[in-house]
Amino acid sequence: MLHIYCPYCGEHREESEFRPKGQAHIIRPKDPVNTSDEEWGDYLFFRENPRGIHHEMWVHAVGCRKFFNVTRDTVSYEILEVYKMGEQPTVTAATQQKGGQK
Amino acid sequence: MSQINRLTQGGRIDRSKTLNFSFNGTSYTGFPGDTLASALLANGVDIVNRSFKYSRPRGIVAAGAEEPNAVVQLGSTEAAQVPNVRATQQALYQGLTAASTNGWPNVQNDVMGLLGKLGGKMMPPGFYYKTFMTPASMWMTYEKLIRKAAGLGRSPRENDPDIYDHMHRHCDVLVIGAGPAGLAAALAAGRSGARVIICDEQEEMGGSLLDSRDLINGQDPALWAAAAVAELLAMDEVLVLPRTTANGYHDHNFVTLHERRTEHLADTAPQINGQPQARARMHHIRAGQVILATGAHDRPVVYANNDVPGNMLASAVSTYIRRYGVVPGNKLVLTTSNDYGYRAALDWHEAGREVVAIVDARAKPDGDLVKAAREKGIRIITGSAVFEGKGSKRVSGARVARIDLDNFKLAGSVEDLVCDTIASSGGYSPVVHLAAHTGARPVWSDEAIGFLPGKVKGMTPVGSARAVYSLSAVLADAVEAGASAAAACGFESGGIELPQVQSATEGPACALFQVPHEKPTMRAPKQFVDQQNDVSAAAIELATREGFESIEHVKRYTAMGFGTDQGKLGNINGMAIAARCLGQTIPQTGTTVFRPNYTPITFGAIAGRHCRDLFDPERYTALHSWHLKRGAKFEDVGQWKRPWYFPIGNESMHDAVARECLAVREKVGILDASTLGKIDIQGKDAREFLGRIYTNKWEKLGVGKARYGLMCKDDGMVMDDGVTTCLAEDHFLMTTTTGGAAGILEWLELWHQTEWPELEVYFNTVTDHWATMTITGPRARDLLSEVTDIDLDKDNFKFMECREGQVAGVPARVYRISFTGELTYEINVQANYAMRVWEALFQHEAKYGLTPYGTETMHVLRAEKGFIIVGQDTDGSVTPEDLGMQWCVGYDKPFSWIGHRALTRPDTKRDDRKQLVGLKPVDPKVVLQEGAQIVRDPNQTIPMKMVGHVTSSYYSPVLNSGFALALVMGGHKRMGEKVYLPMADGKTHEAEIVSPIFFDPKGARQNV
Amino acid sequence: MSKVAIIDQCAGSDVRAESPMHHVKVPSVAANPGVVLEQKPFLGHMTLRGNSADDAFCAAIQQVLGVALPLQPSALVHDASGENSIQWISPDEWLIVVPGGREFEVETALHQAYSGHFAIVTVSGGQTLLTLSGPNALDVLHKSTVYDVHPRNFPVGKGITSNFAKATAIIRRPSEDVWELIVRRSFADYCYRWLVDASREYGVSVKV
Amino acid sequence: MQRYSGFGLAKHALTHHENWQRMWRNPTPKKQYDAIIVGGGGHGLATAYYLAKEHGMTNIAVIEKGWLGGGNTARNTTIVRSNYLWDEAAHLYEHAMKLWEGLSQDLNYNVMFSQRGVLNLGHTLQDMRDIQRRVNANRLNGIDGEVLDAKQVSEIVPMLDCSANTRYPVLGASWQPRAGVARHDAVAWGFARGADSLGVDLLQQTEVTGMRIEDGQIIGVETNRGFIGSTRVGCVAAGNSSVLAKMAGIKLPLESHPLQALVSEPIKPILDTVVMSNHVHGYISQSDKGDLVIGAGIDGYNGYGQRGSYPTVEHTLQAIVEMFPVFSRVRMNRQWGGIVDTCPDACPILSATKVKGLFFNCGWGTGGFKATPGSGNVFAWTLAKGYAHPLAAPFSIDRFHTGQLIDEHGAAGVAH
Ligand SMILES: Cc1cc2nc3c(=O)[nH]c(=O)nc-3n(C[C@H](O)[C@H](O)[C@H](O)COP(=O)(O)OP(=O)(O)OC[C@H]3O[C@@H](n4cnc5c(N)ncnc54)[C@H](O)[C@@H]3O)c2cc1C
Ligand SMILES: NC(=O)c1ccc[n+]([C@@H]2O[C@H](COP(=O)([O-])OP(=O)(O)OC[C@H]3O[C@@H](n4cnc5c(N)ncnc54)[C@H](O)[C@@H]3O)[C@@H](O)[C@H]2O)c1
Ligand SMILES: Cc1cc2nc3c(=O)[nH]c(=O)nc-3n(C[C@H](O)[C@H](O)[C@H](O)COP(=O)(O)O)c2cc1C
Ligand SMILES: [Zn+2]
Repeated sequence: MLHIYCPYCGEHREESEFRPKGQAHIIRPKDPVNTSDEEWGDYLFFRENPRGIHHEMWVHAVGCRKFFNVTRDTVSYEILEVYKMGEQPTVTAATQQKGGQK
Repeated sequence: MSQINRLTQGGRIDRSKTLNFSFNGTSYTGFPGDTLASALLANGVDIVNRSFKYSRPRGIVAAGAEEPNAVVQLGSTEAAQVPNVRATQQALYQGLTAASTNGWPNVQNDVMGLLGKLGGKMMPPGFYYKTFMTPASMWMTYEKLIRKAAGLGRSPRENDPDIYDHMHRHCDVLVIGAGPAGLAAALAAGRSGARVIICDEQEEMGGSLLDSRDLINGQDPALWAAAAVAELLAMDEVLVLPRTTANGYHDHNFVTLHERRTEHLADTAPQINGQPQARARMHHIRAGQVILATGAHDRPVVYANNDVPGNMLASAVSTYIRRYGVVPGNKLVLTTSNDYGYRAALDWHEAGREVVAIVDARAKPDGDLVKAAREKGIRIITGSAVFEGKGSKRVSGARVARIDLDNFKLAGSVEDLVCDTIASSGGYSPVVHLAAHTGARPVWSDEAIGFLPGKVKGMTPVGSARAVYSLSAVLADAVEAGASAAAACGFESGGIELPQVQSATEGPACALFQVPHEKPTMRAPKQFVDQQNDVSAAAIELATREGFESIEHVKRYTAMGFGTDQGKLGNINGMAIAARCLGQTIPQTGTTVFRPNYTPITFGAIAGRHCRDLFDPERYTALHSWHLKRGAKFEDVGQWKRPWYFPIGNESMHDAVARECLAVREKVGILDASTLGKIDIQGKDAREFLGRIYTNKWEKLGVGKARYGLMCKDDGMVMDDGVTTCLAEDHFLMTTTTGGAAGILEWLELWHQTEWPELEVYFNTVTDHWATMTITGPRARDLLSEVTDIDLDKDNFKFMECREGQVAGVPARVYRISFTGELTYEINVQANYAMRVWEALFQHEAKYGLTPYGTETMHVLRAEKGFIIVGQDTDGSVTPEDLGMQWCVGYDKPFSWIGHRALTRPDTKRDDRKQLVGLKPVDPKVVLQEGAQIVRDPNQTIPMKMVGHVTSSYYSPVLNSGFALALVMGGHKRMGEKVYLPMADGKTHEAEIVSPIFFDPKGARQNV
Repeated sequence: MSKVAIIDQCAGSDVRAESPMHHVKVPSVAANPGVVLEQKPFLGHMTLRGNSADDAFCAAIQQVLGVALPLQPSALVHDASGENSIQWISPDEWLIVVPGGREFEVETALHQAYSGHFAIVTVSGGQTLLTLSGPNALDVLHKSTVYDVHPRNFPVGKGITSNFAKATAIIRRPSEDVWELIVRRSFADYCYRWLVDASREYGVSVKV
Repeated sequence: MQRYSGFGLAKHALTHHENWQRMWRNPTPKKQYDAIIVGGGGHGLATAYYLAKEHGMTNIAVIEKGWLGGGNTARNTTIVRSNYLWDEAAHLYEHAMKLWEGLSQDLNYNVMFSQRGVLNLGHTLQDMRDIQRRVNANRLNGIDGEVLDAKQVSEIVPMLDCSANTRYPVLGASWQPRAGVARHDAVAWGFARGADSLGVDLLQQTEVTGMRIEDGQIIGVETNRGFIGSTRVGCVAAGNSSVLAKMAGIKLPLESHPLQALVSEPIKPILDTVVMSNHVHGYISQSDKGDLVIGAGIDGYNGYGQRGSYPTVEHTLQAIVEMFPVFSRVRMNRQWGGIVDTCPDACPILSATKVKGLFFNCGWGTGGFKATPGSGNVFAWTLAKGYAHPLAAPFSIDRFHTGQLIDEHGAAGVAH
């Protein structure tokens, strides 16, 4: 049972108020018509599915109804960062690895 | 027989009142403060159950959650039956009725026991994998026999009269366990002002202090515990929950607590103020910090015949004597590996009964308790262990020998002792279960000879849960942890003065798990590891011999730890034995995974009040009470209750629907369409947004005009549809399907918030705000004109337009859109006025033949017109083109709308896709089955090539014939072709592919 | 021509209206009710959307409603009369509650006072307001919502949206001893039955 | 291989069971194999068994990072049925069903395949339409099945509340009599023993940590026990498939989600068939030991933790109590989770990849246990021949680029 910080409501809320929305930062191709079948299929269906650090989108469905991003470890379920739509993560698999070497 | 094992004094029971109870049909007495187990022992009841596999007689072993044997069926009536209650955790109450779960004809003399003796040899672990294979056809018969032996208790066959509920709580510090560690930690945290919750699963708080030999401030430590509880109860921000088990520890410090509110009172919950109260309550706790003060379980020693009644945990013996005033036997032999176990012998001795000997595995035990035993003249046999118990229905003796643990063999001559009770203690296993629930593996400690809790963020184990055992150290540890936990939540603790503790100092323990026998393990009498599942040391040895080298394999092959006790007593021993067999260390072998629940929880408690009438919300429209009065039958659509049809008198559904259909086609009908999703869309980019999200075009839709739209996912498959009206230049009202409403609003927000935030547009749900009443049929205009000031002239208020005005004195928006093909007005008013308007229309019921109709009639009427229902005529694999709705596709829209790209994917370009068509049964009396499969050649053999299926099918009173919509491969080009529908009853129907529009193909009737 | 369509949806006080709970069965009042449940029907509810970074927008709200637009998450503010309130719902969404019948006036005034990108939508027919009080009100909330309603986390002047049993509700605390619940019309029957059921052990008094 | 029989059991009893042989060896890895199967779950082991048995490939290894059958094979609710909607899926699952029917004898290992029948309940009119559609399709595909009304359902399961006054009354059900359950661990062990006896090396506690690819051709895998060579590698790693794919530079259309299940304490037999309800969302059967085995829902977020969210379990038990109010006082003993590899169309992937010699068998999501023998059988064929078995062909990865999905979502009863 996750406890998720909503960056818009400014507090931690229970998981049941949120819905997970899959991988974050998926951008719809700007020119779909000139996108190959392969690229279009990738956009529709193919996802990062990492064991470890994952950037994912959630919506505060029973709350402010805002979408936002969460960086979460898919093994420990620890939430490492929460950031708004349009922002980029500061914690990534790469930064975590560096952190580990320190 | 009356309480032959009850001491005349001592214990925490109330001898002033007597409680009557029955076990296996015999009446007994006990006292308030007893558990069922202590009362049974007081009455000298030895056999409480028969074992699962071998039907061996079993007695009470432990005094708490770890009890594997004393699992009983409780309940005085059928509805109040509770299977598998642990007698050691069930408080005694007046009239308690319990029975053994196994044993036929009774638990004393069990025929299966004989079978167990004879057949036991034939039933090593996994025996069923190796047999019952021939002939193959016999397996189901064999299985029936195997199933006869299944299960412990039985489920009631009547519905539970009780209710259960949940409370959601947040706190700074949750303390699990109220022994000295828990109480001290809670005090330290509580005094800081932090929000603290402390729970303990027992009837009384105090944990080990309730049967301790130690002194706190020179007094019985139970007094200190009582004072601590009193202080906690007096604190505003502290919640004290007795009889409450932390049963599951989930991510981010979410812990579920199960509070038994009435189980100590009766088998059905008594009422409060004449109102039912919850039998049990789950608390859902989100804690800042968790303190795990769950203590440690005494570990039994594994020796031959260690399951015969009279074999008990040393700690349990102490508990029964000191806490319940019950000595569960007369002559005791204690086998131990540690000083703490000596308490059993000392307590026994002090109770005035005979201690035959203490058998200590250590060569030179020398702690205070050992000295005390020596001073009392108790015989101590060192370097030795009990390796076999004697007796069948009750212990009659113990066989003792020197042991050589390094070489795993007996090292001296055997001595037979006469006794009726063997107490054993192989050391303590910290209760690490909860910590493991979130995935943290327990960590082995050589020093503690046990597993310690793994690391969990925000969790601190204290006291014996982390193998800190001396009481003064426990208290110091806990106070420190309680204060730090509070500090971590921002609360400063003033600090606590530690009480004075007097306790015995203990010498080091040694590791003792399985005791070697004269014979090899496979040949020795059974040495039980998991008593509930009849798993013996030999079974574990056999499993490892057969290649099951992982402890998880051993568990699954032998069923070790699978029982209702989840191996609280047996697992660590089993792991040690597996390690020995595999030549590994215990940490190399590791533990199996501990999972919720710590102790089992009823389904009812977990479900809470979300059952029966409150299982799932029922959503009502503003007109619901009218529909009820009118005798409507309802259909579940999502969570909504929608009128399905309105039978008159004894009318069948078929007749009612035919009548309703004809009323609409000939006069006027009315439908409560309030459940349609409605989204108010405003902003200067609203139109642009609609163009991106719908398949069709929106740039030219004028103010006051409405248009039908289709929505796809980006894979091109239809997901929703509805009519959207332009209310003003920057203002639209979108309607969605009933089921789609919430999802579509989120869908719009998703695209707006994540892809196109630059578009100026806001979406707001108004589904519940507007009530929608659809009047439809040739007389709709006449009817409406009775109650409105809106100009209904056909040229001033045209099809697919919207007007504002008064209806029955209520401000309304009226839309001329039609889902029936008839002249239609959809009247929308603020829902508080819906009934007023509806009733005003019904004032003219007789004059116009106004007929209320439900969803079934709506379906028939729309299908006659070939209008689709998303989710019925589509299934997530259907494109707008498959539906023949090219007219609803903006092929040349500048923005590549959602779903557009899919038009040109290889699969969507195929010309043999399933396409929506009409089907006319050749025999008009036939109403094809919805879901019937379609073939071209009815004479094929199975498997047949199916080319489509029926999505909607009805009898049409206007056509006086059955008709259907279907998805058929390449159907659009096959008009007029015949297809076949072979049915389960052997009949094959024949039908012709036709246009899906069966009625008024030109659409003349809606345009009048 | 106005770019949005606003109509006065109020039919006037002589036209019969039915609240979402008009049909419910009221249990007999307990002697010393631990929970007091009351409906405040027919209030004016409006959803406001807009950009709070735009000072003109905020000023317009202040001017029309006499209360400053709350910018702090979960803030609930009332005007001096206590009759008009605005609650933060989301960074660009607020719930306005005014006496029933005032909606059209507020909508119109707002559109006059501000012409930027915003939306105000009347939803009075779609939801209703209940008050919950009495010594066990908090216990009933504990049973009903996952949100932390402890007074330390939920001071007077706060309002949030959260799960309410298996529905959704806005939960707010206008004063020390009173909690307000705003539920959707179609869920009102369910929420009501839930509340009465949850309150039973404490004794409940109901007015709808 | 030591053959198992009741007679053998008696013989061993005389020698105190001291002479049982290992069910499988614990070999040291060879340097090179003709084929490697990554993943020692039911599917991987079945693949190895059929490769050896039907295609004569015996110099092969199954590489398992933990213990055999410890993944989803160890944690599923064991429902076996073949009444899938779309032809492609129905044929594949029916192929498996036919293999199940002789599996214990074929493996000489009793996998306790119990054809006690499966009911899929319908609670809404649309449920019933979907049920009709599926059962009609099954019938014409040669798969057994019937549509029952509420009364017939209640005759089969008297404890089920089929009255009209539940929140979502039972309107009817589909009934597949040949469907049922099997003893999941025995399936893994039976295939393991069978494969081992044909010479397959079962390498446990061996984790694949990398793939060695040269010129677009797989040449072996890196493991915690060193490099193991093979030019043919089949990955059958369920929830961990994406992780393996990434090692080969491939992306899959998969998401790994927690799926939970739970069991009650053992009670005396009261439920002799399998009852599934998609609408109120609960699945239940009773094992031969007596515990009620209950499938819970899937969590919406990605997770490799083998545990899920508590509310999921709560909702499931609400559904169970709604369907079986008499179980209210029965207690939940244990809950757990598995990592399921969900595919956008709820159908598996049995496919070659753009890396030569590297194949994937994954995407079985919440419902692959029932396919175990069939999946292994067609995947072995595919690995042996280098191109797809006809039954596997529709399940290639390409479908996500062409759009030719086999959407079992639309068909009631996708789960389990
Ligand atoms: C709770 C639950 C209930 C279910 N109920 C049903 C049901 O009722 N009916 C049904 O048909 N299906 C059901 N399923 C689905 C079913 O369990 C799976 O589809 C099926 O068991 C998958 O088998 P498998 O052999 O492919 O995977 P698994 O058994 O998961 O085997 C994959 C193996 O790969 C190993 N592995 C992974 N990565 C590596 C690596 N890098 N190196 C080496 N080894 C690796 C893993 O350790 C694992 O042992 C359920 C699943 C769950 C979780
Ligand atoms: N010297 C030894 O070898 C030895 C060994 C064991 C215990 N002890 C003594 O035991 C005491 C240890 O104190 P402690 O407080 O750590 O343990 P404790 O045993 O006194 O208390 C633990 C409490 O936790 C409760 N509990 C356990 N699991 C629970 C759950 N899931 N939910 C709710 N409650 C749960 C138990 O009912 C018990 O009351 C000391 O007095 C110590 O001297 C000594
Ligand atoms: C069909 C089935 C029946 C099970 N029955 C029991 C049971 O009776 N008792 C038990 O403790 N666990 C039972 N389990 C659960 C296992 O103990 C274990 O939780 C599961 O295999 C997942 O492994 P893990 O918990 O070790 O991760 C059962 C599992 C399955 C799949
Ligand atoms: Zn939020």
